[in-house]
Parts: sequence; C-alpha cells; structure tokens
Amino acid sequence: MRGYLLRRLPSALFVLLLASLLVFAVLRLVPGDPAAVLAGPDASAEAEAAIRASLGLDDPLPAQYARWIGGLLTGDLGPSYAIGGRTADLIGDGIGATVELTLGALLFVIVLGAAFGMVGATSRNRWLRGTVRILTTGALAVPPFVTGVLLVLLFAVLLGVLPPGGRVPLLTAPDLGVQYLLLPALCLALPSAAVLGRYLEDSIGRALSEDYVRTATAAGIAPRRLLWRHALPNALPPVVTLLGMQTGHLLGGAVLVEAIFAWPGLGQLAEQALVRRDYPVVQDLLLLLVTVFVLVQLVTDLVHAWLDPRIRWE
Amino acid sequence: MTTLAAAQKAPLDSRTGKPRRPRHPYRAALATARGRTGLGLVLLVVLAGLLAPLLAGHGPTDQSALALAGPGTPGHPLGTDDLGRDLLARLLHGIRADLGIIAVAVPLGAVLGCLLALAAACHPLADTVVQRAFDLVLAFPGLILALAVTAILGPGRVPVILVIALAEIPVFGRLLRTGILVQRGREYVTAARVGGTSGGRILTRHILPNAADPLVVQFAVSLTVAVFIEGAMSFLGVGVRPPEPTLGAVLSQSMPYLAQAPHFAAGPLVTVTALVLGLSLTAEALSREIRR
Amino acid sequence: MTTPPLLEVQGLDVEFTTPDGGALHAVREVSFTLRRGETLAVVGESGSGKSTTALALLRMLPGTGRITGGAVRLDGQDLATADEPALRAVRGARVGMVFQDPMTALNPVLTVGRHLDEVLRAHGGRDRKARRTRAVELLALVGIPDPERRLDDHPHQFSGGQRQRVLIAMALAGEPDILLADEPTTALDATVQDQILTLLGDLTRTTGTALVLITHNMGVVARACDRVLVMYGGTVVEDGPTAEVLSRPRHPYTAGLLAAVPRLSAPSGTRLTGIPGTPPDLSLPLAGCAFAARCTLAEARCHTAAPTLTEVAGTGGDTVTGTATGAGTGTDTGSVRAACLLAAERTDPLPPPPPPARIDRPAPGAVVLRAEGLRKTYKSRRRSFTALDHVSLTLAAGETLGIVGESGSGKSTLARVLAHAHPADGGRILLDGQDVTRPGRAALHSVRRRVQMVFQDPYASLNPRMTVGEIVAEPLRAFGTVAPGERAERVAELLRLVGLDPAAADRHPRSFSGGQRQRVGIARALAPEPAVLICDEPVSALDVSVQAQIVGLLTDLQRDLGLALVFIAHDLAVVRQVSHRIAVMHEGRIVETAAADELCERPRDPYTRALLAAAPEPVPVRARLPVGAVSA
Amino acid sequence: MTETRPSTPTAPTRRATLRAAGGGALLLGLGVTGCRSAVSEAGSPAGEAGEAGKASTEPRRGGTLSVAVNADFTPSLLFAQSAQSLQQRLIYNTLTRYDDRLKPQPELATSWEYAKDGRSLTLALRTGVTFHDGRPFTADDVIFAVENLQSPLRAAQLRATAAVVTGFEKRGDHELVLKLAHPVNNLFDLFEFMIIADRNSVEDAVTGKRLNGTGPFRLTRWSPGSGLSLRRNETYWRPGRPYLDGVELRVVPQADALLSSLRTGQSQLSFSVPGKNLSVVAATPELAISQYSTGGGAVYLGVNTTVAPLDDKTVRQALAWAIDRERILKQVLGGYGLASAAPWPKSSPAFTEAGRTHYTHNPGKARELLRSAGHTRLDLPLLHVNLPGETAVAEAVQYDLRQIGVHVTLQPTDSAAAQKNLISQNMPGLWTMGHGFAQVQPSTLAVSAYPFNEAKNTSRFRSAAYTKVVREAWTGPAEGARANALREKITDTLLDEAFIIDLAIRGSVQVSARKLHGVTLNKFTYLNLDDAYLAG
Repeated sequence: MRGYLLRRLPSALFVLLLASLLVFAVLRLVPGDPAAVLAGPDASAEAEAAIRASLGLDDPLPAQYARWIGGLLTGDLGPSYAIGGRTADLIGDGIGATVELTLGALLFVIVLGAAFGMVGATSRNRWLRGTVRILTTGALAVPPFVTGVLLVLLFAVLLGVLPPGGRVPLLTAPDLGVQYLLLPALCLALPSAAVLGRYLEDSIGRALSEDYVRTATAAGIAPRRLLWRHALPNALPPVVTLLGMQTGHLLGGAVLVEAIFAWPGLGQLAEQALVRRDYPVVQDLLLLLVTVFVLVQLVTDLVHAWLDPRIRWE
Repeated sequence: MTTLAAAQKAPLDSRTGKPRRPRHPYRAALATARGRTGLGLVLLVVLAGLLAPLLAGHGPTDQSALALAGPGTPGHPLGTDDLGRDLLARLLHGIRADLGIIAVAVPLGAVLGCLLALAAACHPLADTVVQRAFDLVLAFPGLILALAVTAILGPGRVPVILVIALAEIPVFGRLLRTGILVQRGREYVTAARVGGTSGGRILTRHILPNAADPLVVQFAVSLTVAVFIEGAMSFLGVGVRPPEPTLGAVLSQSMPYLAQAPHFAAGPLVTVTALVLGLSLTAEALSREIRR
Repeated sequence: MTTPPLLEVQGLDVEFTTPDGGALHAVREVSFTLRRGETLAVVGESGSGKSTTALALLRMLPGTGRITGGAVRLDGQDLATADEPALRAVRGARVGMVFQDPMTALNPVLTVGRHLDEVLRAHGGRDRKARRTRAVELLALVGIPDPERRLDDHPHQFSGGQRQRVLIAMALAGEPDILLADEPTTALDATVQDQILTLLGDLTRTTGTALVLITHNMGVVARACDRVLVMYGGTVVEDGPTAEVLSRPRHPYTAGLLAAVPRLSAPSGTRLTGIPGTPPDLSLPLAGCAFAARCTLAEARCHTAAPTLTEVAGTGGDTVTGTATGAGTGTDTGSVRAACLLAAERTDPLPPPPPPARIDRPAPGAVVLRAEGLRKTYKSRRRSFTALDHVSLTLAAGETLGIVGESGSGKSTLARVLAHAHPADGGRILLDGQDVTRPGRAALHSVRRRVQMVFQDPYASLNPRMTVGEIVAEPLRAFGTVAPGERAERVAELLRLVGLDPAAADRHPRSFSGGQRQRVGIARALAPEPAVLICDEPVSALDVSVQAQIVGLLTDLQRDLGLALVFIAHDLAVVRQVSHRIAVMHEGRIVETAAADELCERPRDPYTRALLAAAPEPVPVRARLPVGAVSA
Repeated sequence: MTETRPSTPTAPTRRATLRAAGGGALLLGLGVTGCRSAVSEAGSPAGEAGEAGKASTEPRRGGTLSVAVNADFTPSLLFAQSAQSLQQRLIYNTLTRYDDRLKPQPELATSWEYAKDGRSLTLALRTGVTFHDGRPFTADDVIFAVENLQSPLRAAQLRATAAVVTGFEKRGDHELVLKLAHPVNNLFDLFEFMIIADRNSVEDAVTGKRLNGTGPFRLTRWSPGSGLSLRRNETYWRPGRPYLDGVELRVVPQADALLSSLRTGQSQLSFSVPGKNLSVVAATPELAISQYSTGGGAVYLGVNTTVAPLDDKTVRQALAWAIDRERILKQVLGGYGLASAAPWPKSSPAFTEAGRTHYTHNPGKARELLRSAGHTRLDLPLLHVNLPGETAVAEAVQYDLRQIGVHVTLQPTDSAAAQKNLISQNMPGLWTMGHGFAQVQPSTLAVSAYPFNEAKNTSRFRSAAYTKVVREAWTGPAEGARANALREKITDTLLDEAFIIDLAIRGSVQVSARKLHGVTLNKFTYLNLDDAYLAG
C-alpha cells in the first residue's frame, strides 16, 4: 500500500502544481483588484495606488507567485488582503464548518442514496418504487437554492422546529449543532443522494444478473442474503468511486447552500474572497479544495481496493 | 446461456425467411414505454421552447405596472413577475434560451472531452497530462470557476456555455478513455491492426463507435446537469445577460417571492422537473437497451 | 426397474419472449427420467435447448424465460409449480448445480470458504465451526490441496480447474441427490477436463449422487455417462445407453454429429464431414421434424409431421411394444428411443459414416516463413511471464503447420508475434528469407500484406458496429490493393470465395451465426491476398457440425490459393487431420515437432503423450481402442 | 424614525400546535432527542420575568440581541464606510452625533467652539472614559484618529475633510484645538463618522484580531462568515447603560434567509431586508417596520459625459425624463423609499420638493428632447452590479429607456470589477449604482462622494461653475440663507447637467421584533444600542 501511495504522489503533486498556476493566473485575469476593493467607491486614485503598493501588487507576477508558493511551503499563508485577518485563521475558522457540513451531507447522501437504490433495485412494491422515483426526480430537478428556501419555509418558518440558518459547532454543543446542521446538510445532499441512488440501483441490478448470483441461487441461498451478502459487495466498489466524485461536488456545491443557510464555511469565504479579489484567500482556498479532492480520490481508490480483493497494491 | 444467446443471434424474418436486420439499439430503446415517455416529455419541453414566439402573447422583456399578478390574470395566464413581465412569455423564452445554451454547450463539452480522450489514447505521456488536466477541472469548484470565467469574459451566453462545456469535458473524457481502454483489448482491434488499418483509423472508425454507448447515456444526463449549472450561474448573477429570461434566471428572480407569490417559481420548476424526468427516463431506456 | 424414478421430466416446454414481443420456443416437449445414482448426459449443439432444460429443472430461467407446459417431478414433487420456498429447499439441498464458466460463476469478492459456508448455512448448518470443518472436508473431497489454508483465498487466486472443483464442492455441500452439471469442462483444457470428469465420476460412484451432465462434446459423453439424451432444436431426438447411441446412432442427427467429430485416429489430409445448414429458428412455429431441413435422408412427410420420441425396435431387452410415447414412464435403461419417423420403421442402425475422404493437396513448396529463437515476456509490476521461450519453426508454401498446446502454452502469443500483432522480445522472423522481426512502418505494411490472421472468437474479432462489407473492405482500403471503385466488387468476390452470399455485405456481424462470422473473418484475412495465413484456434468456438465446414473451407482455400497455413488448436484430432506437420507447445516452448501422423502415432515427448491420452473420443469407453491405433 | 408600538401578545394556537407536533415528529424521526431546541434557544431572550404587557413599557436590563446583517464585518475597512457599519458605534464612540436636524450633540466631545475665522476648533473631551482594556481616553486618541483618516491606506471617504486639519494643539489631556487649512462646514460629518479607536492596537484592529474602543459593548469574538459576538461593557461611561447583556451580529447573506431568520425569531433586528420582501414582514405580527428619514442611499443612473451623444446635455436630460421613478420605487424597492430626481433624502437641509420632482416620468418630453438633439434611436451599454436588486433596477431603466428609443445593453458586472471601473473612470456610457453622503451636510456630497466630485468623477464631468459652487458651499457657513442658496445652486447644477441622474432614495428600513425598543442609527448607519432593551 505504501508503494501504491508513493506512486500516486508525483501525479498528485503535478495536479497541485497545475492548480496553483491556474488559480494564480485566473485571478490575475479577472478584472478588478483588491486595492480597488479596499479603496472603496469614493477613493482617489492616489489612495488606490498606495494600497496597491502596500499589498505588493506592483511586483512582477513571477515574484508574486514565488512569494505565495514560498509562503505555503514554509507554512505561512500570509495576511488576507481584503477581508482582514490572517488567511490561515480565516480558513481555519471556515474549515470546521465546511467539514461538518460536508460530512453531514455525505451521511445523508449515503443513507438516502442507499435507501433509494435498494428500494429501486429490489422492491416489488410498485407504489414504493414510484414514490422513490418521484423523490429522486424531484431531488435532481429542483436546484438546491430552491430546495433550501423551501426547507427553511417549511421547517423553520411554518413548523418552527429547526433554526432557519446559522451554525453552532457540533463539537461544542452537539444537541444544538445537529439541529443547525440538518437542513443545510439535507439540502446539499439531495441531488447527490438521488444520483447515488440511481447508480446503486443500476449497480445492484447488474450484480444480480451476474453468473455468481445464479450459482448462489442454485445453491438455495435466500434472496435477501443473496442481495446483501453476494450482490451488494460487488455492487459497492463502483458506487464508492461515484461517492468520491460526489464528495467533490458537495465541496463545490457548498457555495450556494452555505449562502442560503448562513453557514460560515469555506464556500462562503471563497465567494466573499473572490468578490473582493482577496487573492491570498482565494488562492489558498482553491488549492486546499483541490488537495482535498485529490485526497478523496486517493481514499476512494483505497476503499475500492479494500472492497475488491482482485485489486492489490501493485 | 449459450443456448439462448445463440438462438437470438441470427433471427429470421418470419415472412421472408431471410435473416432479419435487428433494429439499432438506440431506436429500440426509444421505442420502449420508458423511452417513449421520456422522449415525449423532452419533446414537449423542446416544442414549447421552439414555439415560444408563437405561444407567448407578450414579449418576454415587456414590463408593465402590473407586478406580481397571480395566475389566471386576464392576458397573463401564469401571472406576472416583479417588474410586471408576463411569466408565460418569460417561461417559454426561458426554455428557448436554455435549449440554445445546452444544445451548444453539452455537445461542445462532449466533443472536446472526446478529442482529449482520443489524444490521450495516442501516447502515454499525453494520457498522463490529459488525465491530470481532467482531475484538475473536476477538483476545481465549479461555481467558483463560473464566477471567474464570467468575470473575465463578461456576461452573456458564451461564458455560460463555456462553463458548462468545461464541466462536461472531464466527464466525457474519462468515460471515453475507459471505453477506449476496454475496447483496445478487444480482438477486433487486433484484427484491424493485423489487417493493416492505421492507428488513427482504428481509433476513430473502430474503437470510437464501440466505446460510444456510455457516452450517449451520459449525454442525456449531462443535458440535465447543464440546466442545473445554468440555474446556479443565474442565481449567482453570472448567467445570461439580463433581461433575457432563462429558466435559471426566472427561478432565481422568483426566490424572494417564494412565500408571497409561489406561482412565480412554479413555471420553471415544473419545466425543469419535466425535462429532468424526461431525460433521465430516456437515459435509462438507452442504458438498458445497450446493456442487453 | 421397480424403483420409482428420482427425477421425472414430462413434456417440458420453455418459452422466452423476444425483444420484439414474439415467443421463442426454446424447449419443446422434453421428457426423460433419472434414477438414483444414474449418470445421464444431455448432448447437443448451441441452440439445442440443453442448458435451458437444465435451468428449467430448478426454475432458474433467466429474463423472460418461463415454463409453459409439462412437469418436473422430483420424488413426486412437481417443481414446475412449486413455490419459491419449496424451490429453495430443493436447490442446493436435493439438486446441486455446476455451471459452465468457472471464471464468472464464483463471486469475486467472497473467499472460497465463504462460498461454501453460505451454502452450508442455507441448508441448516448452524454451527460456524462445524461449517468450517465441513468446508475443509469438501475442498479436500474435490481435490484442492492444502484445503485448510486455501479456504481464505479468493476465487481469482485459483486456477480454472480448481475453481471448477470449488463449484463442484459447492454443489455437493448440500449432499444432493442429483448433480446438475452444465458444460462443466467446456472452458477447461483437455488434461484438466479429464481430471474433472474423473472427479465427477468418482464422486457419483462414491456418494451415489445421480449426475446430469450437459455438454456439446461427444467425447465427454462417452467418457462420463451411462445414458445419453441427444437434443436438437429444443427437442429430444434420441435417448439411450451411451454405448448403444454412440456406436449405433438411430437418429440421422446423432449420426451426423458423431461423424462430424474429428477422431484422433483419422490420418492427416482427410476431410471432416460436417452437417450442412443451420439450426432452426426457434421463434417460428415448427411443422415437421426440426432436423428435416438439414437431413440427407429426409422425405416429404418429415417436413410436415412431427415425430415423437419412440422406442426403436431391436434395442433394449424385454420391452418390445415399440411405441412407448414420450409420456411413458420407466423407460428401460437398455432401450433406445429416437424421434424420427424413419428410424421408427427401421430395425437396423443407420449405415456407418463413409471413411474419411483424402484431400488431394499439393506437396509443400519453399519455405516462406521462418522463426528463430523467438522470445516474448509479459511483464506486470511484480511478476513477469514468459510466453515464448526460444521458439523456432519453419513454414513452407502450401504447407499446414499445426500447433497444439493448452491454455497458457504460448500458442496464441506465437500466432500474434508471427502476425506482427505484438512485437517479439528476441529472436528473428524471416519472411521469404528477409528479416522482418522489427520492421519499419513501410516494411510492416508489406509484411502484413503477406501474413494475415484468422482469430479464435468469431464474435469478438469482428467489429460489431461495421457491416460485413466494411469489415472485409478494411484491408483493401489499408493496403490499397484495389481501387476504391472496385472495392465492392472485390468484397463480393471474397465473400463468395468463403461461401457467403455477397448480399451479406451490408449486414452487421450480429445477424450471422458463428460459422458464418468465421467465414467473414477468413474473407477479411484473404483480402490482401496473403501468402501466409495464421489461424489462431479458428474452430474452437464453433459447434462440431460447423467446425467441419470451416476446416474444409480452409483446406480448400489452401489448395486453391497455395497458402501456407499455421493452424493453432487445442484439439489434437482436428490438428492431425488438417496439418502436414504438428508442433506441440508447452510452457512457451515447442517440445516436439513432427509429421502429423508420426506425432500422433509415435509421440516422443511425455507431454505429447499426456495430451493424446487426455483427448476425449466419442467412442464408448469399453470399446475404446488403445491410443495410437489407426482404424482407417 | 417612527416609534414602534407596544406589542400585543398574541398566541396563535394553530401555529403552536403545528410547531409542537411537527417538532416532535421530526426530532423523533431523526433520532435527535437533544434536551435543547435550537429554535427556542435562539428565540427567547434571557429572563422572562414579569407580565408581557407591563414589561414592554419600561426599559429593563438583560437579554442578548441578535441582529441579522447581510454582509460580514470587514476589519480592513474599519475606518472606511463599508457595506456593514453597524458595529462601529457598538464597540466605539464618535466625538459627536447629529440629531434629526443635523445639530451636533455631545458624545466623547462634550463641547466645541469654532474660532472667529473658522480656521480652528476647540474641543472639550469627556473625562473618565476608558477603553475596553482600561486605558483612559485622552486628546492623543483624537489626534491619532484624525491622522489615521488622513492616510490614503485607510481609504476613508471623509479623508478630504480630515485633510483640512493641519495641526493639533493639546491643552491637557481633555482639551484639543484643531487647526484648519481653511474653513469647512462638514467637520461634524467627520466627527459623526470617525470612530475613536485605541491607537496602540490599530494594526490588530484592521486585521480583526482585537477591537479596542470606548463603546458600550466589547468584542468577544469575530467569526469570519458568521459574525460578531459582543458583550456588555461593564465600565461604559454612560452609567446604567447599555441595558443589553450582549449583541450578536449574525451574517445571513441571502435576503430570503435573512427574512426567515427574522420571521422565526432567530434575529430580532435587521436593516438589510430588501424592500420587496417587506410585504412579508408586514404580514408577520411579531415584526415591526420603521423607516429612517435619512434614507439608505440613493439609486442613480450615471452617465459618462465623454461618450457621444451623451456629451450632449439635452440627451442626458431626455434620459432623466424617460424613467418612471415611481415604478422603480414600487416594483424594485417594494415601495419603501422616495422617488427623487435629486440626491437628497427628506432629512437633508438641501431637500426640496421641487428638486425631487424636477424630472418626472414623461416619455413624450424625453422623445422630444432626443429628437431636438437629433436622435431617434440610440444604442448604449449600461453597466450594473450583478446582484438581484441592482439587476432589477437596471432592467427597469432599460425598459423605460427603450420606450423613448434608447436601446440599452446591460453589462452585469461583479462588484469588485464595477468598483474598479468606477474609481478608474472607466465606466461605459451608462451605469446604475448607489451613492451615499447626501444624508449629512450637503456639501459633503460633492467632496466625499466620488460620483459628484467636482475635480474628478466617474462621469468625467468638469465645469468651472460646478467647481466654484462646490468649493464655496464646502468652505462657507453650514446654515443660513447663503448656505441655502449655495445648496440650491448645487441641486440646480446637478439636475440641469444630469451627469448623475438620481432615481430614488432607498428607504432605510428597520425591521425589528416588537419587543425590541430604543434602537437608533447614526447618519452613517452606525447602530446605537445604548438605550435599547428587550421587553418581555
């Protein structure tokens, strides 16, 4: 396994390098700059220039890039330009919220996706299957920003059982934190859960039509056990791969959901930072997200191999 | 099931006694109940979009003092929006605009993705580079990308199309790459090579058509994803240039009024649902028929 | 004779629904009985309904398949109408089943121990420890060495033969009364097949389990079963003691099938006799005898009146009533029944097939292809596998060089290296005296014009998305031998040459049968007018009756075009008949090369001898001649 | 502002039942059986003693107020006017504050006196005031505050006014003389604007680490993206104040989410509810709406006077006549605010009804003016910020202009790029945006609000007459007939030249829980909660 990880390392680093260049270049291409944002709508050109210089934005681009990467390598993310505070602190504050939201959503994705998929693949009940189809279609058709508003209207405004937004960290107050987490996590999870459910249904269907299932049927093994112990372990590996990809989507999709639920995560920070052209924050954040994505892919592969004995670390 | 398989291999036409030409699997798929329902829904939406200028009684950007009128208002069957524009007109033209976008963006993404996958198939180094590039695009948060692209290019259809295409490139690219790898090991490829067929022709004429099946299914899926991306971009204010309506634009404009004027959001939601349902049914029908 | 039959199948009908809604009548009116401890072979070609029958017994028909008539009585209980729980109690416990492909029939993510454990658990094994002990016993019983340790291995860590053994162990786990084996040895090499058949024989003898063996291989039938049921077009055409049926077939189809099987005893240069035509389309109603269209003896009434399975006069002992219908129970094991109007009227067996006809083929000419010390190694990250180890051979114009060997012996690699589909790691290939081991782009092109290849799998080697015309035209386009305007004409000519209707050009491969596809493959290989044709197992995926046609075609083409042929196969009998010389490959090396007859009659290498001994012959075991004796 | 009426306690039983039933089912169903509910936790203020009716009449101590804001605190803009300035007067104090008639009232400065020539000002400073860290407030802190704003790095809008202060003369710790380069009449705008921050920790302040002021609340924590947590300053210089134990500024970026936060009682106060959502608020019995006459800034149509044919005043005036301001007010701003052709809100001394209605919706006249300038059809680009409200304004403007034959292409732009275009004078022919600084001394508008700047503005409008009148108004007296005449002249110039075509003054709308009392804003929307309390 170590050999496998070592082999994956260069390409992962290559992706990160590409990502850093891309982020850096794209940000410089985007019109508007942090100095103008900081200077405000009523500032003079002189004020803007002074701010520009103080931020080091007059340096040549390679120097700015080197400064950024150098800082990263020495663990110093530097100050935020336009939001205030140190980049590391800003990201550190948001990361807990985002991890919480993503994991919560992931849990929903797995639970709902598994439920959707199992019902779709195995239930003989037409009504139940129809209901699941309507649910998954709805989850796929209604954009998260609508789902979010609807969920808030229903659970917070009409029923008044859950808070409409905001966050209490799960670790400091689990009972309250869960209540804050439920709606955003559900909203974020729904489309992915639907995708996963459809995929799982398909994957189980495929596994159930394999020869080894016929072997097991011929040996008199009961259908329920056939499904859980024989077909499912084979259906899971590709689903895990999809789940890995969906985790990426969850991280990326958090921008919208975090805004709707006033969830102070990295998505909101990223949007804020981009809107204000806070280069260091955007750069570090995006690089972080890419790193996480690469790591998730790696973990996915490991899980995939763990589930499928045919794959070994070679 | 060798017996059955063999029996189905060479069906004979009951009338002529000659071997019957089996229908193309795509056509067979669309002839199933599932495929027909799916296609019907999609066509319904497409027709609404195509006939928008005929069906809509008002211009989609014509404003009036009659703001937020409810459905059933004389002259405004679906009501009006906050600026007094006819919602039916905006919905139909919104569909039209969305169709225009996804009909360009998804094929563009698919073609580019496929080209890259083909390039990757030519050389191991190219393969590595292309794969990592795909990883990179997949890893990049899509909405941030959308914000950046629009900021650089300015508003309009082009950035929306680009963002959608960009998001679709790795999806199609990876899918085709896997397909190529699988097909490459097939014996007919060796046969073509031994038969003197050049590498490029093997790739394009032999492997590509056989690796295309999952792409066709993905295409239907990607069309729905594209509608989604358009909506999210409109919501973030980086969609198509206002006041042109798109489904996403109308939907995001309706959000502040969800509580007081739910009809505002209903049109696009129903349309998108029909489209998603139709496309997913079509995709399912296709994938079932292909897997046979 | 008085014990009631263990299994009694009566008038079984199975239908499938075709994608366009039609009915496909896969099994019609199949009746047979099985007694305790009896071994019964069900033999037939693809499409005969033999596997469907086997699956129908346990109501395990796939997809749209359903039993539309008849009964399957196991000790009097009708399985055709039993409910699911009752069926589950039968499956595995009373009837064990072994499937054809050991590669896919085992669950890749479960250990072998879990496989056995699951079955034992399903049939009441409560104690975990006891189940494990029993699993070890079972593995030992089927001859897996070191069973204790191998229990925790996954299927991919076993060889094909071992997996088949595991499957048998699973089938035996519930101590069933009947073992239903669906082509259990088809995917295996001859020597492994031999071992598995021996195992099955031993097991049925020692445990008293009845065996139903589904196979297409007459040799396997002869080797393993007391009784045989011959199926054709979804019906039983002949049923009787193996020795009797094999030596005195009553049904013309049985006779044709037996004649088509290549015999090891047939000398080099003789022609195989095939059965012309193709099996019937089961989605159409069948008026007369299913075989009538292909039967050389058929009369007008054969096409209109369906024959019933009737006891043939002059066989069996005491039962001489003559018209035991299909519904008859307790057929004597000694009697033969045949579903043929003519056979019912005749007391004598069919005349024996004519002795193999000699082919007049010109003597080989000058050497065109020479290989010297070829080496090829496949490397994965950890291990490397030597597929070719200093292989040398020569091939003359007009000569057929047979290459035999088991899977993994390197014979397919050799074919690919010779055809320049894969490069060799070492050694030299000389074409017309010129070194073409590592040709440049242009040289490779001209080498390929001269050396073409026919592939094993006629399904996989034709691009499913191209029409037959396009497939055959590909080499024409690539080599530019024919002006674009004349391509269609040349394609038609090639199709005629391989015995296909030129109208086939605009159809896709999937609308052809296996034999027809192989003809397309040959037409493609012939398109650039090569001097050397390398045939990699060209007939091993085909039914015997079709195999004879293809082998005959290749021989004719060689004679007419003066081709040099490399004929690769695992079946020594076919190879002997078509080849001038034979090379035996084992573990990447050629262990013996000799003239065909010489090699088969006086093998020198021990491995060659083992191969010869393992080859199953469609001759009743008792009547088998000693290896090497020539009958004709 | 209008006083909020005492709340009438109503207990909608259907709602309560729904809530109980739904809550129980949901929590049980999800397996969350926590002993606390996040809903009641957030909704109820601490200490619910006393009868509801009685408690609402008199101030009472205690409780935490949750304020919903749509943008986070931006420490780097601490000394500038940013999107969110509510916390300024909570953590800090200013020297003076304006009353409703723009009369300065003492805060940290207790009294002040101009020299005769208007070139210096003597300030008496409050004694006994300490910063949150215990350090006493002295004249040096005022000196630092002024000098701090003079730095271009702080990007303060009133830098021009701060720059007029050329010298300081300290007379002890609590008396200070400011020397002025020339007389100005908007020094108290500066005092209203300028927060007095601890001079020793200013670098920590602009990074958001530590905000050390003299205000009624101390910062406990700034959680970026989430908001600010403040607790009562026990040593505040106003005895017995504040009443509240703490204040939370809760960031809720989405307008509908913000509305939900208020409707559910999670927040009790907000100034960020868009006008079009206020009809929902009005239908919610627990919430009260009140307006500040200062308005929330103006919505304008900017014109680049160097782009032909917009260099022609007649064309610009035609545009000004073409727009239906009342419709924008009604449809985009939800009816809250004031349709106005002039920049002044009702509270401004420069406000006149004549100025407000100088341009009305008159497409016929607009077309006529266009024709007189020799045009029947124009094609022009219009830049706007790509936020929903801004887009709606642009769409309305676009539609109105189309009616007179001016075909406008919208250019939605993100706010950072728009800002860059604005200050680098790179705007296309037309743009719509908002401006502030009309709510204080009218002279401040032209010196501090960039769109109106006489020397350099985005419209690239230069005129000697405008420059002259602006300088005179700035350096002249703050009151009297001359002041009024100068203001009128500025208004007339703006209306006549129409390089900035004002459309409407946004309403400054406060949405608050009915149990909340005593909330005020200063002229720069600094939230003052000194006297605020939550009734039971």
